[in-house]
This record gives sequence, structure tokens and C-alpha cells, in this order.
Amino acid sequence: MDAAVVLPKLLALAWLLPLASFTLIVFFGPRMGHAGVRAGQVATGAILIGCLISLYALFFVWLPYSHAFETPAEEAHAAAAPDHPAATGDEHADASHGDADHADAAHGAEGHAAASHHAPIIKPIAGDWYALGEFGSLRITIGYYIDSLTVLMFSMVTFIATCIHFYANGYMHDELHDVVDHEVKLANGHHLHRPGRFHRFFQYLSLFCFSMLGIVIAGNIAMIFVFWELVGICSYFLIGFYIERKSASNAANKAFIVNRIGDFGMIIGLMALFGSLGTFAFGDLTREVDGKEVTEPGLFSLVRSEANHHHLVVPDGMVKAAAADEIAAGAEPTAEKIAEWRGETEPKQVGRYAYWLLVVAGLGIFCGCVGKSAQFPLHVWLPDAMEGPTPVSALVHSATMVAAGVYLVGRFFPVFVPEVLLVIAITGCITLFLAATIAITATDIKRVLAYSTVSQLGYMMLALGVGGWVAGMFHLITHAFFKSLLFMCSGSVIHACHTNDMMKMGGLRKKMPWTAYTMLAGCLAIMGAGVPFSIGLSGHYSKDAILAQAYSFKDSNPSFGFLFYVAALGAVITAFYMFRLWFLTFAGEPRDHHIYDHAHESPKIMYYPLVVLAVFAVGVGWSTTDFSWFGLHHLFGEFGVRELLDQAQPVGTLEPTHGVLLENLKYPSEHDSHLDKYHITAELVAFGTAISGFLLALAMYDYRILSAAEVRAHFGPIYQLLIHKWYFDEIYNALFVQPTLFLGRRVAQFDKQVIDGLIDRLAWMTRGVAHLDDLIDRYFIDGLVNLTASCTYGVGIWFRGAETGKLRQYVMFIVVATVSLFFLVSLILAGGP
Amino acid sequence: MAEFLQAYLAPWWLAYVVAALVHAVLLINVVAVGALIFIWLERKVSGRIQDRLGPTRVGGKFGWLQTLADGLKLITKEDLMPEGADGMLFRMAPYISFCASFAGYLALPFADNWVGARLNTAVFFILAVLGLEVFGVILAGYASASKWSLFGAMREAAQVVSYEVPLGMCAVVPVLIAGSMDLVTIGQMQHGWFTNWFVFHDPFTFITFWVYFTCATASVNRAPFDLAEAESELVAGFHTEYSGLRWSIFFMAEYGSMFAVSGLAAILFFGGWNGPLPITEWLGLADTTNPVLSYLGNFIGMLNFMFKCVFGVTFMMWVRWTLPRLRIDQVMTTCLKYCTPIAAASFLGATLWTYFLPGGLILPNNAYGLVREGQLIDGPYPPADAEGPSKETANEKTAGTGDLISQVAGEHRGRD
Amino acid sequence: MNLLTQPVGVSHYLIVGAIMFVAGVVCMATKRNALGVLMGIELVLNGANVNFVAFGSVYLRPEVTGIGLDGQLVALFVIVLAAAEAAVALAITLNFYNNHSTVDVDQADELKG
Amino acid sequence: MDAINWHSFFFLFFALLACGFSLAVVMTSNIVHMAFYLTLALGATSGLFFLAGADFVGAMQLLIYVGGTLVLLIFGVMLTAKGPFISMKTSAGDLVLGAGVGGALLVLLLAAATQVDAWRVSEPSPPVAQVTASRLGMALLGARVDKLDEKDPVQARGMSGYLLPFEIVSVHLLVVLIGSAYLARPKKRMVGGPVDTA
Repeated sequence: MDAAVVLPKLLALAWLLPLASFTLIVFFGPRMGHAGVRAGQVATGAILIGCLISLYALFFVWLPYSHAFETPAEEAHAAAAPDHPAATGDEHADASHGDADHADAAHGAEGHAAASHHAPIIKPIAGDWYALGEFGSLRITIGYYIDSLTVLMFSMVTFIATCIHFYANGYMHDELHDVVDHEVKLANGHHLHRPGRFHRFFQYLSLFCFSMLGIVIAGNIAMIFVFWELVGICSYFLIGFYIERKSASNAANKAFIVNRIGDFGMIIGLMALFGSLGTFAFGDLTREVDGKEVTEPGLFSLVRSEANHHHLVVPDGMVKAAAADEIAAGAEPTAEKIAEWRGETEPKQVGRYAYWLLVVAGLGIFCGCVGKSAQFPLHVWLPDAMEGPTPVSALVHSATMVAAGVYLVGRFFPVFVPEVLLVIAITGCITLFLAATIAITATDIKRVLAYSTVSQLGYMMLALGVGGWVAGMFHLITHAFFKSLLFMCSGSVIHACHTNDMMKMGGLRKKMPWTAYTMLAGCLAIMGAGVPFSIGLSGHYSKDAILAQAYSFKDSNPSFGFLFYVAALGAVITAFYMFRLWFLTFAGEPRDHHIYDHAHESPKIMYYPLVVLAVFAVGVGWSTTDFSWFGLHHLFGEFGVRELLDQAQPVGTLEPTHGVLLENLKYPSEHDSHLDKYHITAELVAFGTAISGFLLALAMYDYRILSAAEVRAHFGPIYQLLIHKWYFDEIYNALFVQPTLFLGRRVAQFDKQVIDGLIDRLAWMTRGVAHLDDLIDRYFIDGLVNLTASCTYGVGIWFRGAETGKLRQYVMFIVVATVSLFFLVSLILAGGP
Repeated sequence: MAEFLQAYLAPWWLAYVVAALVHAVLLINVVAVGALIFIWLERKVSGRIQDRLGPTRVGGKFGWLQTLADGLKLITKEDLMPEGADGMLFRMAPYISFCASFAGYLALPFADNWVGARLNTAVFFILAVLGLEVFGVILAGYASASKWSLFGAMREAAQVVSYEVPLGMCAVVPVLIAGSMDLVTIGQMQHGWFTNWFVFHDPFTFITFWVYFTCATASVNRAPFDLAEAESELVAGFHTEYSGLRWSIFFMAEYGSMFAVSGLAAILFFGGWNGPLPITEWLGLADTTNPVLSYLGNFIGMLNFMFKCVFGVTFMMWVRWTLPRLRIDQVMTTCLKYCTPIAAASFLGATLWTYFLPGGLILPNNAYGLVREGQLIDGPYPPADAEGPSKETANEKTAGTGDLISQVAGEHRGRD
Repeated sequence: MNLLTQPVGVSHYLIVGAIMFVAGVVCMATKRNALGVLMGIELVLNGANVNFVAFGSVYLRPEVTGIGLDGQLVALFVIVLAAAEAAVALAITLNFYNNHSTVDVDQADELKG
Repeated sequence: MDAINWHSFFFLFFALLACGFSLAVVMTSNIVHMAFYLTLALGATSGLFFLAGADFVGAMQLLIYVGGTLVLLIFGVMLTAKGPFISMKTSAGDLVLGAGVGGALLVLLLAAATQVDAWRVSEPSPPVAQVTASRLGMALLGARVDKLDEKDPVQARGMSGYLLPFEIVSVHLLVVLIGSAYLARPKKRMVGGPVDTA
């Protein structure tokens, strides 16, 4: 089976199944069983089948040498095989472009030995399913761009979504009958009483899964944008699921509006790319035009063209866009001229502009990711979004939707110039620190996890920003598993206690052991627990990779060393607040006996998914190389999530680069971080930070050697700062919300007084005219009509006498009429010629 | 027969009249003597079922003259008529009932071609005529000027009209298999071993038979469907006000109808005059060229047929003395909710079965296999009626629909 | 003309049909009982049926000029539809009887002009 | 003496029965007697059908018309047969008017029936016994087996049978069944006394 044929079909199927489920539930939801209980099963079934298909698709890329993404011409260029001794650095060229005429093996002399032992970076499968329209050079299509990252994300999203669907079937069972919402008080003092919305929940979940998968599989930026917005609207629906609650509807609005800000930047970025490069597609598309096969280069090939050995070079289109003045003045944009323009990187020269254009595009796209992934300064919506039901938090706000931002940064990684990457790294760094500190003081169990999410997303951004593409993506995958696990565990706790406040819990371990120990696994995973240099939980590997990457970046750019230190500090805080959460919830003595007495383990349909996810949270980071002492890699080759991500590493991004605007900015190759000098340090640091955070939490919240209250009192101002979330909401309120409201009121006043007055005057005049019209209508036209009617009436009265209503008389009429008719006819016939 | 008589009787039309009279007398004897025997039989059967002996004295052994004695008693009774009665209708009613019941025998063959009048649409005719019996009952009920009688008559009317639907549907199934409504043809088709009987043709006919029998019981107004004369509720139902001879004529009509529907069942489902084994053939009596032999064969066939009818009537008696009477709503439910759908489904099933497996359940079944092919039956059966109008007619009669379909199909092919 | 010895023709049947038809019409025109009117209708339909069958009979007219089977088919349809008509008419009558406690058609003149 | 034509004989017999009872229906004012006479008239008509060679139609007449429709009618008569409705007298004026109009119609129809010479005497085609039932059945299913040898293509095109009317009638029957059940369903009692019938 040719993967290039099979994979698009498989993934399309998995992608469209949730849409089908959504459509079904939209139309038939309320009629599906009692109160729509079958809707849950339909949605779950759809996503389960999608998951199975995705996992099956994963097998096409699972085996590192399956040649899944290689074109058929690949055999001719077997030189690119990873065991090839001549590590001359042309692997990428060969492996990714099978075009024999063009393959220029002589080029690309500078290679890097580090890459040689890795799986080949192989060409993604790109193409179109369906063209929506063609407007000149603009083709809007539903296309795909599939590499191992896509398949991996598909598997991850569908798998977690499946677990969450099962879990939600149990969690949302309250919605199966009429609900009394105790958090909503109506004007008459009663609590809100409303019908259950079970089916609607699953309808949104299905649509959400469809949208998320759409982002993952999207083959062009138009599609990305469409599904990006779909994800946004789904998140709006789901956060505002309890729409009657003021807090929930506010949170939904907040999430939506904050995302809008990010998306505005994103549109700028996408348009900058499209406007200058003239294509939406990511990958190279081959299609038939007038009987000839034409290959149109996609975005990534334009930015990192083969001719430039996949280095990031400002593409021709951007140079032409930057040189608009020169072209308008009559300069012919020939190839030599463009090369000349591109070279001029002095201030106020064309090349400089062109480079800036690339920076703007990158920053714009990143802006969207900032919104969606809740990075500083747009992180404020995510904690509020915890108003949605917990399965939503688990799916939307931990594992998938916020991951979309990170995924997009990963997808556009080839387009980002070093300066943009630096911005990304710094943003990530700030975010991870801010969020982690806020998480220390939060007492709402879901908010702790929400801030933890923001913080971990910061880690991913940091990793990507310091050039660690694989590290960032790896953390994305592992984090998805343990964070959805943590959220679902917290949901289970909330389900049992009917409160979010950790201060009212405690000692629940005895009441709900399954939840407690699966959550412990999740905490250990996010902390990065493990034995250095041997084995650990999934977070151990991904976090180590990030720290190592940051450390190697620090080595190249000492002035940005703070990135590494903040990340390490963040690791301490992470471990601290996670175990604070766990100890407060599950350990110690119960603090609220009423709640404790009523607590109970969740039903099986809720904790079975927890166990499944716990297993993955522990093991998803493993690869066969981690068990080399066991010889597994001989048996199965080298594979694991990391190896799969290695396959998908964008072409050319492994080269060390440096900034153009900031000339001191140096980016090492990602493989450098595997060097022992960075790797060992990072691993030790990670272990040390995790342990210290854990011990601190142990001391404060389990053994109570340190009193939390004392610490709080001691650091009063800082505590205030943290408990108010660094005053972000207040600042935004003062800076943006209040001025907007003020402006709005002024405009309303203007509308009411000036415009309404004008309209009133007009209406008065119209009324006068209408009055006149009315007189004519009444006396002249009505008179005519009445005359006709009275004539008709008179005739009718006259004829009425014939209708006696007597059945027998009618029979007589008929007979007499028949006889006389015959008689007349025969007379005429007899008298006629 | 008329032709035979013509040779001896001077005015030729007298021959026809005499022949008709002979036929009529023969048939009326079946009804009248049959009623005598059946009333005696019913008494004996009910006695045995209720663990007593029944009549034992009159006429020596078994009390076999009991009915005759009863009849004599009835004749001598006073003929009463209520004051408010509608005289004409009151007098007409028993005769209408009896005529309807009796007219059915006109088309009922007692053996191969031993039939009063061989009709193309005999099945239909018998059902139609038997359905008319209800008129007598209704008119009797009305004319008696009695509430009980009227109630009984209303029940009868509702019941009979309803039960004619499934009854007709069941009767159509054998007609469909035979491709003819001529009872003689239908009987001839079941010639041979008992496996050729239509009741064993396929599972659906088997079901159909039971539905037919239930509906027939209901349509001749026998227990457990005898709502019209429910003595525990309506005194005696429609014949409350009748006495003497008129009353006995109603009874004759009832037993006549029982015999007629049993006979119809016997021909439609149980091979009519054909025994379970082709004994007449083995004895060489099936040879129609020899009048004496064929007469003997037909006589044996008639005995066969009579036995089946008597068995059917006895079966109805058995049912009567076993099952309690239904309520009127239960009667209607049985008809409309059970019998009709089952009959419809069986009809459909039998249609499909006949379409896919024309030979029936037990293959090979040469008899109608040949008919299906549209060929003239000249193997096992000589042309059915040697004295019929013409050979062509016989051909056409037995050919059935299959032949016509193939004709039409051929025509269409030709046109294309 | 001796009816007993001469063969009958279509006309004879038509006369019977005409008499039945007219009897039906008169019945409809004179009976006050709704069911009587209904019976008149049945008679009218039957009179028509006699005509159809007579025209279609091969015993009366040569097959070439006769209408053959069509006569019988139309008669069949008439019979079946008459049954349907009777059912509906009876339902209407019973309804009328339920609402007005009478079957006198002269009283059903609420729609008079 | 000429030989008796049996066909004519029986025709006369049934015709007299049919006409006589039809007239009896008109004459009598007792509704139950009317129903009874109607039964006999229709039964005699079925005899006419048998005589005319239409076996199947005759049997249909007996089964459906006499056995079904009339039973239904009588049923209706019984349901509504309260004292005053059994004999409803028609006013003499109406009777005279009806007789006059009916007489006129009769004269017209008789004139029409007897004026065509070709109809007066029978020219029977050579005796061909027919299985009318299967021919009718085929015609209802859309195949006219009696006209297979029609030479004239224009005529042959018209011989397409009666499948469509058959289907329409089937559907019609179903509709009637449902409709009459609906019409005659038991009514809910009106609140506030009986309906004003005045």
C-alpha cells in the first residue's frame, strides 16, 4: 500500500467522522433516546472509530523505515538511507525531493554528523481533496499536509478525545434530566430550573474534535484559519455551556474576544505570507494543468527552497513586494536584480524591508498562537475558561485547543526567522514563570491546573523559541496526556465533592483511591519524575529535552542565559504547586467533614479512562532506545514519539543559523543539545529542581514542618501580587475595557440624540403624507371596491333562491335538466340539416 | 343427463325440467338427510364430550331415529308469530336462509365432474351465496319485533360481513396455486398421493387452512362464534320468536352451511374426492373412457369427499363443545387483528412461494408442474370433461394464468 | 313477438336497465329517509351496470363490434366503487343521525341559500 | 309451437324479478321492506349477468353488492330504525312530481334503448366459452389477452388494460375504509347538553 494514497483517505475519514456525528446530533439529538442519551454514544462511537483509524494510520509512520512519506522515486536515491556512511549532509535534499533532474548532490557541502544516526527527514504528503474555487492564481482548496507530526497529533487528539468522551458520558449524566442550577439565582429568588442539555454538549464536543483535527490536517493557511476560528467558536460554546451563569458567559466572551485580538495579528501574518508569496498551500502541489503536470511550490519550499539548501532565505516574492518603489520606478525584477536587492541588508535598503516583512509574517502568526495558546500577555482567558464543564477543560484547555497554538508554531517553524524565534522564547519564558507563580496561590483546583497548563505551554513556546522543535513538540504530546489526565482527575474530585475549593478537601485518598493514584501518576509525570540517565515518566523526557535545549542556547548566547534559569526555576515551582494540589486534595486529614462524608469514587465509565490515560502519562515518552539495555531497539528499531517527531523535523531547520537584524543571535542545531555537556547538566538540573519542589511541597503540606500561613504572612506583598494574578485583569480593565465602555456610551448618546432625532423628524413627515394618502384611499378607491362588492352581493342574493338545501329537489333538477337537454339536443338534431 | 332423458320424454323441454328436478332433489336430500344425521351426531358427540351417552333409545341402537322423532314433534307444533312482527319478512326469513345455504351446493362437486353446475367461478359463487345466508338471519331478527332477536341479528350482520374478508382471502390462496376458480379443476389438480393436497403445498397454505377453518366456523355462526344465538345473553338470539317448522328450517340451513364450508375446505385444501392414496388408479377405476369403471371410481371418490365433509362437521362440533363462547369484541378482534393479517401474510407468502417454487413443498410434483408450463394435461389426466363444450375450452380452462402470461409475454416480444 | 321463442337482444337488457335506473332516480327523488336515497343510488348504479354488461356480452353482440371485456371491467369497477360509496354514505348518515337524531334528508337543509 | 329459447326464458324471468322488485322498492314506504326488495332486485340482476355470460361479474355482484354492501345498508337501517323512521311518508305532491319526472326520464331512456336496430336483435358470435375470471384479472393487471390479435395498431394501443384504474381503486378503497371509520367513530360527549337540533 502506498502511504501517499492511503494516509489522506484514512485521516480524512477519521477527520470527518466527528462532523458526521455533529450533523446527526444537530438534527436528531433531542430525539436520540431518553433526553438524548444516545447522542453521547453516537459522538463517542464516532471519535472512537476515528481514534482506531488514526492509530492504524500511525502504523504507516510508526516503523521508522517504512518509507511512508517517501515518493516512489525514492528508491533511486537510496543514498539517503540513514545508515549510509557518507554523511555529507545531503540527506535532506535527497530524501525530500525525489526529482532526479533537480537533485543536486554536489550542493550542501556543510552537513552535520549529529544528524546522521537519525531517521531520515522524509517528505510530507501534500495534496488537495477538493477545490472550492479558483480565482485567477488564487486557489482555495481543502487540502492536506501529512507528515508524522500530523499523524501523531491525530492519534493524540482522537485518543484523548475518546477517553474524554467516555468520561463525559459519566460526568454529564446530570444533564440527562431537568437541572436545577444552584449557581444561578433568578429575579424571583428561585434557582434556575432548565431542561438537560446532554446532547448539545456532545454536539459541541464532536464539532470541536472535527475542528481541531481540521487544523492538524490542514494543507493550506486558508483552511488553517477557518478551522482555527471554528475551534474558537467551539471553545466559546463549551466554556459558556452553563450560559445562564454570569461568570460562564463572561468567561466565554472573554475567551472569544481575547482570541480575536490574537487572530487579528494572525490574519496580518497570513496575509503577509499570501500577499507576497501568492499561495496558501504548505507543501508542493502537483496537479494537472492543460494536460501537463505542474508542480507548484508551497510556502515551505518558497521560504526554504532547495536551491538555497533549505536555508531560510527571504523569498523572491517578498523581495519584490519590498522593492515595490523600485519596480514602480522602472526597474526590471530579473533574477539577478532580485538577488542584488536581497543582499542589501543595510538599513533603508530593499533587503532589509524584505527581511522585516518575513519578521512581520512570523510575529503575526505567532500573535495568533499567543491568543490561542494563552501566552503572555493574552493568557488571561484560560483560567476563566475553567467555567466550562470539566471534560471541556480536559479536552479543550489542556490537551488540544491550546495545543493548537503550539502546533501552529511548530507547523510554521520553517518560516520563523531567528528574531521571531527569540520573541517566541521570551514570551514563553515570561508566560511559564508568571503562570507558575500564580498557580502557587490558587486554591481552586481547576485554576491551579489551568495555570499549570499556561505554564507548560510557556515551556513549549520556550522550547520552540530556542530552536528545540522536537523538544517542544515532544512536550506538547506528553503534556497532552498527563494534563488531560489531571483535569479529568480533578473533574472526578469535583464530581464527588461538588466544590472546586481545595481548602475544603483533604484526605480524599481513602474515599477515591482510583482518582487519587491516577492523579499522583499525572503529578509525577508533569513534575518530570524519573531516575537520571535511566528511566522516568513521560514528562521526564520532554522536560529534560527542553532544559537541554535551553542550556545549549545559553551556551551560544550567554546574554540570554536567563531563559534557562527561569525554566529551571519554573520546574521547581511546577513540582511544588502540583504536589501542593495533590497533598491538599488527597492527603492529610479532611478539612470539611460534610464534603468528605459525601465524597465517593466516580463511576467506572469515569475512572477507566483515567487509568488508560495514566498508563499513557507514564509511558508515552518512552522509546526503544530508553530500553537499549533490554535490546528492544534491536527488535523494533529505534522508535518512540521522539523518533517519530525526528522524522517530521522541518527540512533545513537543523542547520545552525544566526540572526540578521540581531547579528549576535546564534541558533545552534537542535542535535547539539544531545551532546553530553548539555545533556547531563540539564538532566541533573531537572532532577534537582523537581525533587526540591517536591520536597518543599512535602514539607509544607504533608509533614507541615513549614507553615503555609507563616510563609504567606512573611511574603505579604508578593502573596497579594500572586493572588491577584499579577493584576492583569485589573490592568486590562483600566486600560482597555473602561475606555471602550466610555467610548461606547458616548456613541450611544450621539445615536440617541442626533440620529434618532433626525429619524423622528423624517417619520413625522412620512406620517403626514400617509394621512393624505389614507383619505384618497378611503373615499375614492374603497368606494369603487364597495360598489363592485355590493353589485356582486345583490346578484348573489337573487340567485340564492335556487339553493333550497333539499337533497331531493336537487335530484329533480338533475333529472329535469337531463331530460330537457336530451329533448333540446334531439330537437336541434332533428331540425338541423 | 338431459340428453339421455331426451330420448325417452316426449316434449323435449320436459327432459330438461326432469333433469333439473333430479339434480335438485339429490342435492336437497344431501341437505335434509345430512341435517338429520348431523343433529343426531351432534347429540352423540356432545354427549361423549360431556361424559354421557346422548340419545340411546329411539330407533333401537344408538338412538339413531332421535332426530326424526324431533322433526315429527316440530311439525306438529303450533306456528306462532308475535303480534308486532312484520308478517311477510317473518315468514320469508327461514326460506331465505335455507335457499342461500342450499344454493351453494349448486356448484359443489361431489366427485370428478359430479356437480350440479360446473361454474368457472365456483369458489367465488359458493362464498357469495353462503354469505347471503345472513340476510335470513337479519330479517328474522328484525321481523320478530323483539329486542333479543334484533341484537342477535345485528351481531350476526357485523360478524359475517367482517369474517367474509379473511375467508375470501384464504380461499384465494388455493385458487392462486391452481390458477383456476373452477372447483373441479382444483380437485383434479390434487390427484395422486396426499402430498399433492394443497394443504401440504407449502407452509403458508397450511397456515391458511387453519385460518380458513376458523373463519368458516365464524361465518356459519357456530360456537365459539355463535353470538347471534347466544342463549345465555339473548335467550335464543335471532330465532327467539320462531317455533315449529320455521325454526327447524333455520337449523337445516345451519347444518347445510356447515357441510358446505367443510366441503369447500375439503376441495380447496384436502384434495376433494381424491383419497390420500391413488387407490382408484391402482384399481383401474380412473379410466374415463369406460363409463362403468369411471362411475365406480367417482362413487368411491364421492364417499371419500363425504367422509372429509363429515369429518369437518364433526371437527366443528368438537370445537363447539370444547371452547367457551367469545364476547362480541373478542370476535371482532379475532377477525380484524388476527385472522385478516395472518391471511394476508399467508397470501403473500404463498404467492412468493408459488413464484419461486412452483412445484410446492415436496418435489417433484408433476401435476401442476405441467399446468405451470402451460401444456395440456394429457399424462395423468385425460381432458377433464369429455362431454364439455369443446376441447379448446378445456384447454383454456385448465391452462390458467400461466398460459396467458406466457402468451402475453410472447406477444410483447413479438412487438419489440 | 314472442319473447319466449325469440332470442333477446341488447335492447331488452337496456330496457331492464332503464327501468331500474328510473326506479332508482324516483327513489332518490321521493324517499325522505337518507337510507332510502342510498338505496336509490344503488339501483341507479345497477341499472347502469346492466347496460355495461349487456354491451360487453358476446352472447348478445358480435365480438367485433361489442365492447367485449371492457363492459365487464367497468361493471366491476362500478361494483367496487359502489361498495366504497355505500360505506362512506352510511358513515355520513350515521353521523347525521348522531348529530340530529333523525335520518330525514329534508331536515338536512342547513346549507340552503 | 316454436321451441322455447331458454336464454329468453330465463332472461324474462330475471328481468321481471329485477324490474318488479325495483318498482317495489319505489312503492313501499317501509325502509326495511325496501332493503329486502332491493336485495332481491340486485340478486335478480346478478342472474342477468350470469345470463349475459359475465360469470365473474355476477358472482361479484352477489358477493360484494348483495353480501357486503346491502348487508351494510341493512345494518345502517337497523341502527337507525326507530319507530318514526321506519315508514316516512312522502307528501303526495312530491310523489306526483317524482312520478312525472321519472316517467319523462323513462320515456326518454326507453326511446333511446329501442331506437337502434342493431341492438334489438342479437347476432351472437360463434359460441366461445370464456374463462372470464382470468381474462378480467389479466386486464386488471394491464394485459388485454382478449385483444391480442387486434390488427389495427391504433386500436391496439388503446388496449393497455386497466392497471392504473385498478391501483387508483385500491387506494380509493383504503381511503374510504379509513375515512368511514373516522366519520362513524364514537363522538366525545359535548359539554353542556345535547346539540341543539332545532
